[in-house]
Amino acid sequence: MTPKKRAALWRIALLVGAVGGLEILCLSGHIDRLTMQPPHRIVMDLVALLAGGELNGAIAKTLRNAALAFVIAMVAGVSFAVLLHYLRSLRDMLDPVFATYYAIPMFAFYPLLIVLFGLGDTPQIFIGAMLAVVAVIVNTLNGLDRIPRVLLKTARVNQLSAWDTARLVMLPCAAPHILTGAKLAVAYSLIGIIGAEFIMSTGGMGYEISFAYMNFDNAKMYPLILLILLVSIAINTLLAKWEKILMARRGLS
Amino acid sequence: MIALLLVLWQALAWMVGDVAMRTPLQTMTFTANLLTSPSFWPHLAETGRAFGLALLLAVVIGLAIGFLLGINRFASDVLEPVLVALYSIPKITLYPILLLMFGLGVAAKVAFGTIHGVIPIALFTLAAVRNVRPVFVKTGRVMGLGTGRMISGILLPAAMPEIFTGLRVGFSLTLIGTLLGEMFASQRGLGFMLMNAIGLHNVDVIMALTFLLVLFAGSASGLLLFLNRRLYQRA
Amino acid sequence: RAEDIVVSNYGVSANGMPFAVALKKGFFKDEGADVTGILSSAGGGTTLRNMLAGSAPYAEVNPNAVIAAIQQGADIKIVSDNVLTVAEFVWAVKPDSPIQSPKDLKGRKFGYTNPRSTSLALATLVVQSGGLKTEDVEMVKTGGFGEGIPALDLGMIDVAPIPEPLWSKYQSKYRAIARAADLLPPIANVVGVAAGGQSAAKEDFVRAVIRARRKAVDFMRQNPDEAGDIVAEAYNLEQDVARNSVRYLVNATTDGIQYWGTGQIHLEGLNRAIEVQKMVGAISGDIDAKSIVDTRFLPDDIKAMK
Amino acid sequence: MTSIMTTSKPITPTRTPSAPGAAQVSLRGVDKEFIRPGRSGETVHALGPIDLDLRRGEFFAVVGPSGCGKSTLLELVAGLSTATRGDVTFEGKPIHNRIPDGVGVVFQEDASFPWLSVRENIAFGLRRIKIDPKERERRIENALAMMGLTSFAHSFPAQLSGGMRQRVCIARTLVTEPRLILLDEPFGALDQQTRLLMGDEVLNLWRKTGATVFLITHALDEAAMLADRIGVMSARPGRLIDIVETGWPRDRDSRIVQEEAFGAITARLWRSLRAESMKAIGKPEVEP
Amino acid sequence: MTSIMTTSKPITPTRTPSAPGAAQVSLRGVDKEFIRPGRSGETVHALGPIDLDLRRGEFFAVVGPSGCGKSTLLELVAGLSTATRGDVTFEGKPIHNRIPDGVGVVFQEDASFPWLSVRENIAFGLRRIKIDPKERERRIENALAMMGLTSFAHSFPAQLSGGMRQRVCIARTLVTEPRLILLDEPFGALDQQTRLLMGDEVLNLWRKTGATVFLITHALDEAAMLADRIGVMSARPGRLIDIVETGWPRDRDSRIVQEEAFGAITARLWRSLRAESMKAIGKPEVEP
Ligand SMILES: Nc1ncnc2c1ncn2[C@@H]1O[C@H](COP(=O)(O)OP(=O)(O)OP(=O)(O)O)[C@@H](O)[C@H]1O
Ligand SMILES: Nc1ncnc2c1ncn2[C@@H]1O[C@H](COP(=O)(O)OP(=O)(O)OP(=O)(O)O)[C@@H](O)[C@H]1O
Ligand SMILES: [Mg+2]
Ligand SMILES: [Mg+2]
Repeated sequence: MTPKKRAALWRIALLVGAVGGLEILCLSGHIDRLTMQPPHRIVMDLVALLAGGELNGAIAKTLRNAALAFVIAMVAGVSFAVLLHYLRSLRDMLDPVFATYYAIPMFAFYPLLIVLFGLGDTPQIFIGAMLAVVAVIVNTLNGLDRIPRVLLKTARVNQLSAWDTARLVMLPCAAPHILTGAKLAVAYSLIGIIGAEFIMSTGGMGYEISFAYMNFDNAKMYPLILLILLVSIAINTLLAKWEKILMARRGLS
Repeated sequence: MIALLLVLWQALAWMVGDVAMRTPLQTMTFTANLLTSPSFWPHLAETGRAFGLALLLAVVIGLAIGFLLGINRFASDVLEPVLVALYSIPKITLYPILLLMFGLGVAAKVAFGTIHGVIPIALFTLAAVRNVRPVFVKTGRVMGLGTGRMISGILLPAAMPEIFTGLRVGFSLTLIGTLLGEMFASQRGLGFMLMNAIGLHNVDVIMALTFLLVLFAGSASGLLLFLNRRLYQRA
Repeated sequence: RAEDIVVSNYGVSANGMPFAVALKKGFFKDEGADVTGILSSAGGGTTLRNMLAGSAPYAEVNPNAVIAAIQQGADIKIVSDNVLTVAEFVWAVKPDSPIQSPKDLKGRKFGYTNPRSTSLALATLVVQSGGLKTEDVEMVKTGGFGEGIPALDLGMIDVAPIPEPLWSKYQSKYRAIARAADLLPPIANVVGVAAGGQSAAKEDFVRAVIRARRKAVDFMRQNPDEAGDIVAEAYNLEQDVARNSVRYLVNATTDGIQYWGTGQIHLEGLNRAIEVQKMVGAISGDIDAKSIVDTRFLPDDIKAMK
Repeated sequence: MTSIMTTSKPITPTRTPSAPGAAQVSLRGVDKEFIRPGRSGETVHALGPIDLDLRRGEFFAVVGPSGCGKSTLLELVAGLSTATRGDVTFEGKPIHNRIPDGVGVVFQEDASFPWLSVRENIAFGLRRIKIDPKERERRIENALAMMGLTSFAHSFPAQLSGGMRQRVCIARTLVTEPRLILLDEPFGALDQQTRLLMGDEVLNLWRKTGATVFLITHALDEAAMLADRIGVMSARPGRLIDIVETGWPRDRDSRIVQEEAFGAITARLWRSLRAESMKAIGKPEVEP
Repeated sequence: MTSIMTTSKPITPTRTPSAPGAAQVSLRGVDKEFIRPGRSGETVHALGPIDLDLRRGEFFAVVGPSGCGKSTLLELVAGLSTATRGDVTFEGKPIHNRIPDGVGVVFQEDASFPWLSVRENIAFGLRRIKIDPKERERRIENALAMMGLTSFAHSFPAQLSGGMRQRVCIARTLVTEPRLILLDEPFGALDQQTRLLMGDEVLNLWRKTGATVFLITHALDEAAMLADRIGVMSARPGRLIDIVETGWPRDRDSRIVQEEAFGAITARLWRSLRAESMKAIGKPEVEP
């Protein structure tokens, strides 16, 4: 058995152990029902919830908005990073901003965003995209910085236009880093959307969780939390798989 | 840079109008008022305490996890994917669970701040330790260094620049985590003030607090960035 | 014994104002309750969960959270009726708006905070009071009361719900088209809650808190301006806004019922609250209001339910 | 095999010469100065003045101490940068900050695109050239075959050794059928023995294509083994201080390393260079 | 300067020999196998069997094609790994996965610590050695002087050239006053000319300290110029296929490159190695 497989087995064992432990604690009453349901109940509730379909609207809204925020962040982030890559002085100016960025309580700007973007989903998508875009920019820049000079010289020797150089050499070369940015962007757009829903109470899964929490509706709260965990872990695992293929092809790690 | 930001801010304020924004000058005057009002300081102290504690915990636990996994290949094979998965989940959804565990008070805020900050610190440290060039480790072995000296003499300084990057990210996320904790449920603190201000649509307070937070995070982050650059310069 | 109490939306909503006064005037101490802090949380659920976790013997929350908790098997009871009406609600439009009363709402954009919230329930009642159905207006959610104000200002909604003390702050800028005090019947708004099976000392503490709060409500009625100044400090409000707010709420009576109650239980209002919450789907099932009330913490003169 | 002490000429120039007898590349009084980064206005004299003619079809190598301006010289000929003073011409036409058609370049560092397969990498070289698909295929297959890469066409660079990757880069240049091939220490990253063997392949290629080869190297043995003529450069600013004619036959290979004449050439190069090398590293540079 | 065709012995061994006449390092039937990563259980025979004796005070070089197990051999002697079969002894005592006192190692990659100044780097070598501060200072100053680093004592490695950084690593080893110095392609990353000049310094050092030097290199010229004896290794699994005695005088320097005998030695090495090298690169490895 290879070490990787052994590690995966251990990981699964660990996870099963943790869930099992929780199950025992819940069933034995060390954790009371009002605090948490036993894990098997959460799974059953989730199935019931999805089958019942009453929250499908909220789930769809959250996922749709997160997807939109992600796409916006990727497109804007990559283009902006390429721009910054060429504009050295602008970049020097923005560097400290990137470093501080995640400490800014984005949600405080919500009233302002309503003024700018109206009452629909746009302000939340904006928050999600704003959280995600910096991860994309920073990682893309990182990737662009690491393009070996010789590849750019090769582009010149092959008489590529600036557009072709960016499209055919720079972006593919920076792809692993952009993918790292994309992974973070998935996380951040979900965090942004759900956080906005949660704090600003504007519907969607985040709001449903906080509403369920307020109303002691554990039969909704835990399944929804589980669902969000599953969704974000699933997307990340998929991206990680893709990354692995890409990296393996390039002989990295 | 700062001038440009101020101009942008002013322009936006004019564009948006009084309902949702204040001009830089108004904000700064109000900030000065806030800073001189005695009722503000307990909030600041509360947040400061919670944040300081959360940051300390995040750094200590994060470094410990990072080093442990960085040195032990197998443990990191097992646990790194778990850390990455934890990093990517919207932690705010876990806040109800934390509240159930810690109750409404400082402990929950600290815990919330810590779980935001600890994972990036651990992940960066892990990567940093693992990326220490093997030849450095070999050099240490050739010199007959034990594990303790290997860590203090070689692994830590070699990994320092990257660990610092992790600390910077961890700093920001711990701060936002602490604030989010306060926004959702608490009785004191800047996050609490901010949430109340949003509830009461007190634009002055919203602007002043955001301004203060950005200023604080900005200068702290700038300081860390500066130190980081110094570290990298040598390498 | 030093204890915390938990008050939903303390520092934001008007319901918690008497606690600020009681704390400042030392009524708690006078009555023998050493209240060290007033915890606030955004919603009734959080408040209750904290109380249940043992960190506070007494909490002030909205009835539907209590009902939901009891339905989930929590051992709690309503021990005092704290806010008896929804008089803090005002629905406002921009001064130049053609809307004069709820009758003019047809086809307008009517703001509320979030799905299944009290503001939605009350909005429905307001629309109905204008002889319209909910389908006749466009209900728009804003996420919160604070956010409703810029939305109204920019014309994204035509009507915004503005509760006290927010209304006192903005009453010069907007025009009220409906006040809950005039339009809506008394609806239990916020109640006091205690967990079952507490120690005798804690039970005494709960009694003392209820007495102190009653004293504070009396005091506010007598000295609205001084009370306003205390609130201004606790809520981080301008003085005249807070005074205005206290004065307004002290004087607002609905069918002869005060906004801040003494603690005495008003069953009718409680039942009405249950109905309203059922209407928006926040709670479900049959609830017998009597069975969730426990009057033994109330002073003797107000023990009887109304 | 014996070494013949006369300069061997290319036997069959396969492509049309522009003007018979004339130099293919010619540099006249070429100087290059760089503006020192960070400091205001200060310049570094990196190279020159250089006067040099490359004969059509010859194999010319340049050796010199590190930092003497070898790469700078190559970039001037490749049109990747412009001379501060002097003229550089290729087939009679001045080179102006743009690579002329008919010139191929291979760099020291690995320049294969890791995201493309070997075949796609090689096809990339044909992007700027308009030819019909059949001819395209033919050229790619040819280049693959010539560089011994046919069975690796669908591999990715990461799966190849360093030497193989350099062959990919050479093949990518070969598909354009260059009349002048510029090599900037193409095997500098490989170990000496692999390098000597790669030398065999370059010689082979040079014979088969009939192109002129301009090779930059810091390895005396590589220069001594491969080139018809070797230009020896001084420490910075690099000037040509010696030109050595090796007189090898055209069909040589790496076994000439074992010949006596080889030792003599290496010795002569080292005599010219030792002092320059010491100059180059004597005062260790503070710049990276 | 003329080459003397007898093996020159060290003139003054400065440290006490363990048993006069005995080999300082001796390998008997040494084999090394690795478990191939990723595949279950499969092993790679990397090295051996090797029988070799290093004489006290001699300069011994090993050349071999890439991947033949040279570094593996060095790591066995350095105690960084253990032989699968066979015995390795240093001064009569077996080496067991732990570096013996009196042995210093310099690696191919730059191992200077970028976070320490040159002086601190060198002092780092004395970490595990208990000596009084005065002696400490003396040794550090000595090492700085011997490697020509005195004026750079307070610089950081990033401010030095690659060659200078390798000197720092050598100095860090020298302060421990090793009786055996192991060098794994210490100048592999430098260009050929700088490498030849660095060779002068190693020779100097070898003469002054009287230590035994065991040098691994892939550069034939380096081996030919520096060593008393040269072991030639086959392609993997590496075995010694030839041992060449150079017969250089003890006080040689890089000018011997210009001598005829040098060419002859290089030629002999290349004859032994060419086929092995082709074997080594002939089937390009899929592993990294
Ligand atoms: N873009 C540049 N700006 C400033 N100085 C430069 C630039 N490029 C090269 N130089 C300087 O010009 C000199 C010659 O550089 P060049 O790279 O041509 O040397 P080289 O002979 O190729 O060296 P090496 O053997 O290391 O490849 C060096 O001292 C270098 O520092
Ligand atoms: N830890 C290891 N696990 C598996 N195989 C290894 C390991 N270390 C080395 N090898 C294999 O053993 C062989 C010899 O490796 P080694 O590094 O000793 O060669 P080398 O002669 O030093 O090569 P180079 O000239 O590239 O430095 C190689 O084929 C290598 O792939
Ligand atoms: Mg160069
Ligand atoms: Mg090696």
